[in-house]
Amino acid sequence: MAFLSFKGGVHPPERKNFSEKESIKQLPLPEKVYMYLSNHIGAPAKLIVEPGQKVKTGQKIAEANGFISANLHSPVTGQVTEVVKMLNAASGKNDDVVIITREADDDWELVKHNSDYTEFKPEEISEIIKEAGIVGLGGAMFPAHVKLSIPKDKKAEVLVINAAECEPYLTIDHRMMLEKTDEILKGIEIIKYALGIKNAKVGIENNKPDAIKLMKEKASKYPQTEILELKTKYPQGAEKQLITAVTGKEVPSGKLPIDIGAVVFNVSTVYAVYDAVINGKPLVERGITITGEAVKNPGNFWYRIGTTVDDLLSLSGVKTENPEKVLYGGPMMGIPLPKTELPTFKGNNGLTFFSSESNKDRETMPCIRCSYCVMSCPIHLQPYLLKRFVDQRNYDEAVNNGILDCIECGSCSYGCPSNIDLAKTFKTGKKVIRAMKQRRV
Amino acid sequence: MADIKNLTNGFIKQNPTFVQVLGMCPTLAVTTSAENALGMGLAVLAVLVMSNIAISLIRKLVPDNIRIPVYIVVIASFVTVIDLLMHGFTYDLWKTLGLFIPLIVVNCIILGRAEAFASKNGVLDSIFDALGMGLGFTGSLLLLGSIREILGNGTIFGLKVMSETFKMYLFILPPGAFIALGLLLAFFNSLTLKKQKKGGK
Amino acid sequence: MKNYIKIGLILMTFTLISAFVVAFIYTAVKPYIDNAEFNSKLKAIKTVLKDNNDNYLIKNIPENSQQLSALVWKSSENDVLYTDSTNAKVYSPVYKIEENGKNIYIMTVSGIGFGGDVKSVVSFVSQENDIYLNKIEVIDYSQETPGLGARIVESAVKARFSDIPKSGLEKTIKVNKDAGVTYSKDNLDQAKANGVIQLTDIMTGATITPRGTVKSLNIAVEFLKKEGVM
Amino acid sequence: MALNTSAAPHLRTKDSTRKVMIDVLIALMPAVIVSSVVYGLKALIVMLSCMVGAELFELFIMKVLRNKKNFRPDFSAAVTGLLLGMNVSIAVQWWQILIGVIFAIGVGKHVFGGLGQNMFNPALVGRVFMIISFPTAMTTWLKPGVTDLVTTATPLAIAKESYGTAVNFSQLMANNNINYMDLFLGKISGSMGEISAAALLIGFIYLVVRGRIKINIPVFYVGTVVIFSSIMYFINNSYGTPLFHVLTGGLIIGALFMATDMVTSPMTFKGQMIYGIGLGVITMVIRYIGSYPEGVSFAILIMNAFVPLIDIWAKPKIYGTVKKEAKI
Amino acid sequence: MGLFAIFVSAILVNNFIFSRFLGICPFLGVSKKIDSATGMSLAVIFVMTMAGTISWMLNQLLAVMGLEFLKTIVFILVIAVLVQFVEFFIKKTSPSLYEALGIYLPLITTNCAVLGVALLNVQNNYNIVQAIVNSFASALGFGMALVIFAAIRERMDNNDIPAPFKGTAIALITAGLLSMAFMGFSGLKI
Amino acid sequence: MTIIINALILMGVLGLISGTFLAFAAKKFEVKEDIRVAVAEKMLPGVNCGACGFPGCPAFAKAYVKGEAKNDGCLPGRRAGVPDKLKKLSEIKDDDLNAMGEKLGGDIQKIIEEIMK
Repeated sequence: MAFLSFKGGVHPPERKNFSEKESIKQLPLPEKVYMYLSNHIGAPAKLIVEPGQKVKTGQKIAEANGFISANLHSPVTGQVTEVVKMLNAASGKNDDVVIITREADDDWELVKHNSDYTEFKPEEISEIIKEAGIVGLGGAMFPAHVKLSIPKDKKAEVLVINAAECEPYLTIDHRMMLEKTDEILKGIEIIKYALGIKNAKVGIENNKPDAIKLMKEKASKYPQTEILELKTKYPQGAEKQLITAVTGKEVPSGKLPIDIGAVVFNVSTVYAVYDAVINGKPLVERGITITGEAVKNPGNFWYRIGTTVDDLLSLSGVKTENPEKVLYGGPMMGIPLPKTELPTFKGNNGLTFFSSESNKDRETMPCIRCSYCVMSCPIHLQPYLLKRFVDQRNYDEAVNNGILDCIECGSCSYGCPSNIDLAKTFKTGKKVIRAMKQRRV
Repeated sequence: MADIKNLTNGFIKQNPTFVQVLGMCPTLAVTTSAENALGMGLAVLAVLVMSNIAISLIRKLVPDNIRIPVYIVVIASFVTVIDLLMHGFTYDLWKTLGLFIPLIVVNCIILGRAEAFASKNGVLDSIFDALGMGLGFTGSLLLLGSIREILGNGTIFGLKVMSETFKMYLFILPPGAFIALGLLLAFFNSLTLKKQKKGGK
Repeated sequence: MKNYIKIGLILMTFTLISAFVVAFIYTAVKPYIDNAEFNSKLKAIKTVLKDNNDNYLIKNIPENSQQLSALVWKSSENDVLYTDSTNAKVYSPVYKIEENGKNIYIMTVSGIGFGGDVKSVVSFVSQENDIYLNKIEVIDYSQETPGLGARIVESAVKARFSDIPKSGLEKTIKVNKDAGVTYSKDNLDQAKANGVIQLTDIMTGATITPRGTVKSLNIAVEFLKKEGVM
Repeated sequence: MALNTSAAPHLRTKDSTRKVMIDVLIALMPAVIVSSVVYGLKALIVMLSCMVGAELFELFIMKVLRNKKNFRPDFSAAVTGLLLGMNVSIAVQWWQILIGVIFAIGVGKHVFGGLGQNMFNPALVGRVFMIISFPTAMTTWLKPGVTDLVTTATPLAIAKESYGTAVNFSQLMANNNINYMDLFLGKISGSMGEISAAALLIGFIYLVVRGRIKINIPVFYVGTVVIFSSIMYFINNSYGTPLFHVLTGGLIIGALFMATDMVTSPMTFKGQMIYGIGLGVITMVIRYIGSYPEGVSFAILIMNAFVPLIDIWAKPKIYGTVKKEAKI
Repeated sequence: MGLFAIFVSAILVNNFIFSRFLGICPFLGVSKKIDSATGMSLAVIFVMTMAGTISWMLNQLLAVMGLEFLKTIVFILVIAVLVQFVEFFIKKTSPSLYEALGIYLPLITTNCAVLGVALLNVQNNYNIVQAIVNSFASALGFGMALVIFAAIRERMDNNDIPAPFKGTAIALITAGLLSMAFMGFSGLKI
Repeated sequence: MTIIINALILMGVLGLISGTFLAFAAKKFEVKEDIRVAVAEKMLPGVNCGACGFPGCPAFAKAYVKGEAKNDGCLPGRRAGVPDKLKKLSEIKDDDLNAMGEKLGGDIQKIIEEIMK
């Protein structure tokens, strides 16, 4: 049987066996949490609490500051200690962080909710989601309510649920589908209701047969939710590649999925939507996979956002062994941490610990034009050529050859036998190009 | 004032072949043997001297908009004269150089010197310049011709210097012309680079 | 308008001077040019009048153009006397020298070689009923590849094209590669008698230049046949 | 504790240029072995010394001339050297091969900047240099299996004389004792490494299994040769059967190991298609009407020259865009 | 020779750059960018075809007057005047065409390929059709060589070329290897 | 003798026609050029060798004025002082250059002399 997929891509070793059999464990509450005000894509949220102020679990501590921005809630019940600057490994900059010390067990402050979501109007659901501070939990952290507010001239036609989990090592989405199947399927109905559409397609990579089976079984109740098997290939879970795989359409360059009528949500995000609309819980907790060669007892955990990596390890009892490299997320697109005292944030679906053996740096050699990068690019760019243009500072040609379409998935770097840092070059190249564009305007 | 520098400039500092990279067509085409190279070099030298003299003399009489046609006519006349003389008196050489004698007309060196130097300077200076450039050109051609003849045919000026089996025909064929000149150029570049390094220190 | 004509006149002055100088030199040099051309031709003719031991076949060797023009046997208005589909040519004029019952035919022929015509002067000696190709002198091979085709002028190579007896001429002459046979050095006479020119042992690699040369020999034979000499 | 923060992706294949080159060397070994069986120990010595010599010469260039002290051999020069050694006749003098190797590594590769930056396949640069420079030695072939110097012609050279004539091709093959099995196994005269199609195929399969090769190029190349020669065979059977053209000369070694040289071949599927078809056409044109009986080396070099243009023509369509016309 | 043979031979076998060495200066000069190489090629094709045709006619006139020895002067003068006129003309009438093609024209006057093709036509005794085909094909061959070469040079742009070889030296060696490759076409029997 | 007369007739006619024609065409198709480009072009050797990478001296001059070429880009002129001249040219302001042009009646040779002072 031919599975749905896209052209290009790579097949790195999956290594999901470390944690895929471990069910999600609820972790004890942390003593201290650190919340980045910039816990999403877009403008940082505006702080509405002061140091010394008492907060409840789920109480709003910062407010969305603009259209593309999201609310922030306290993950614990306690006191706001201080607001400090802390390194944000994702941006490489020092960002504002609210530190909250836990003083008691949870005392929830919930958002508007109702176990029968049809009581709400679709706009109200969107409002609840915004209020609950839900962002894309697959890693991109794009505010969810923005996706639900369709521009007037466009029309949503299909809801695509991203359950591919193409990143090696990570298993949290897989576990979520096995353990929260009903909630997720219900969540899909909620989002469809909010969007006013009928069809949803759930894309799952075929390396998770148990999840596919279970989802298919339970989805029989929801005839307009289709469970689709995808070929196991990286980056199957990248938004555009997923859309192409399940709908056969391409998102035009420089446009958004909504331009071809698609809206994409990650399974974890779907669960968060369910939790907010049905139970009234704002986004303060989520699931995470802690895994990697340097981890002795990997597993999947349910934890409070803002816990530091160190606390997370001690709370979960996960033992590590001489980690050489620690990543937010999986190995392909994960962000390396300079130290483990840093907090986690909403988009953290995993923590990967590499030991020095599994992460040996190799010698970089000249490009031998092996064409691996060209063949593997899911966007069909020519990475070797873009690299040359960026190195020459010939940014015009780089743009002509589509550098801005690059999704930084790292497929090219992954297979390069000469170990050339292609993806990194494009990341910096794009930054420079964007900066130059702004200066020009 | 005539300046002897105009004469010596062309040998090395402004060598038309290796520094200015001009007149490549005959340089590559006729250097299959040292003898041909010398013949071509001298022919160019003669034309260069004559045309430089003539153009230096007439430079004030020529209106700007027909400057090029006039220069070309002058140069072409001298080339034709050389062609005729070589045909009559050095028949064998004339035959081997073939098409490339009339093509001296479009050798960038000659028109280039006419425009860049003779049209702006006096007769004596122009003669010096032409002699310098011409000799520089002849020297480069001779060098390239000798190398190609030795490597490609095992001879120099027809004298055998290398065993038959060591011949590398490539060097008397077209590709060899490019490659030999390229390597020679790189050799001179490396000399200059070494000098600069020393000077820099 | 006046201004334009003025400029035209200036250019005309230069062209006139140039025309005068060049034309003058041309008229002065012309005899030498003709002489040089003639000498090179004569040299080739003299070469083909010699036998293998470098002795002249005849006593009366032409030395100047008058003597030579007296020997013209066939000639035509345009340059070419005879040509065929492969564009091999017999050029005008063809000379004939008679002495002691020997008829020597000397002609300039060409065949298409590697980059253009390969031109040669050849001599045929006919005596009574017999005729043989005496010698070949390649005079124009400027477009052939040095080291390959251009080796056609080497005397060892030319020797293989010379001294072909009537039996060989009557068959179409072929290079041994084309004939598909190889003769050893001791059997060269037999090869020539069969119309085969053994070359692969002394001139490897090149095929096109010898083929062109062979074609020029064949057309010479054809011409002689047409004129009833053979 | 300071953690390593090198850039994503943090997972990389274990491939390296060095491993690719070693795999190619391994893949060439069956052909080397067949050749040493056919031509004796001398062949083995010549080929291996080419391999070692090329690598040493590259080391000399990098460490001494270019002053790159931290250069570590990547074995690409060894591949070049071995391929060159496999592509000459056993009758060639050792010093001629030495000059060929020096030319291949020096002019073919290092003047362009070394590994990955050469425009032409260095082994073929060396070979064509030798074909042109030493025409006699390079076209003297020894009869396989015979130890003394018995020169002979290659099957292609024999066949070339009769193209377009009334000669019946199967008759010609029978007359010259050529049969397909010998061609396939390597009992024919030719360059040391090119004679056995079978041994080369074994090596090729190894590379395909290891995923080291641009498989499209040989497919299109050999396919074009088959189609072209079938048409010509249909028109006049003296032009040789398609099988004959595929098995003879350097076609197999060229298509499998030299046209697929990563550095000098196009990157995209479309480009590789154009490249392969171009190779096939040029090879057959040279074989039929050119002055060399064997056109593979020249065809590959000529198509190498077109690769930068092909790369421009055959740009892949970027995801989510409408195909833009290439500039030229 | 048949027209097809002339055509193929002028492009592949006796390519102006690779085997006749005509027009090397612009070949080395205007080959740094594919765009300008293409413009130059088109301009050369235009000028060479025109010059080949006109010089053939002039040669008939010269032959009648017995002035063949003046052919070099007459050809080059007429070519120079014509090229300059064409340059003036398109500069005025079509600035866009001038940008694409016209700017290469002054370079062509002193290009030996143009005079070369005129003289070759005469030397080979071509008739008018053969002369036009030969001129056009030679120019096409020149253009092809130029564009291939430009593409190669663009790719070499940030190669780590050893210092002494940078610039003209590597260009010459590349041209040499190209010419070596094209020797494969030598002696095509057409 | 007839050859000399023939040559004189042919070349005379050719010269007269070409000269007149060119002069006429130059005037008729004259395109006003940027004075800076004109001066820069005049400073170059005029070999049109193309070694600078631009198609001929006029193109190089234009590119230089536009800032797309370096002042030492001209190989034949490199040692003949062209880089210096070009540098001096780029140091002059537009107004000064135009004024100079008017003062000297558009004679570019004189403008260059003035600049080099």
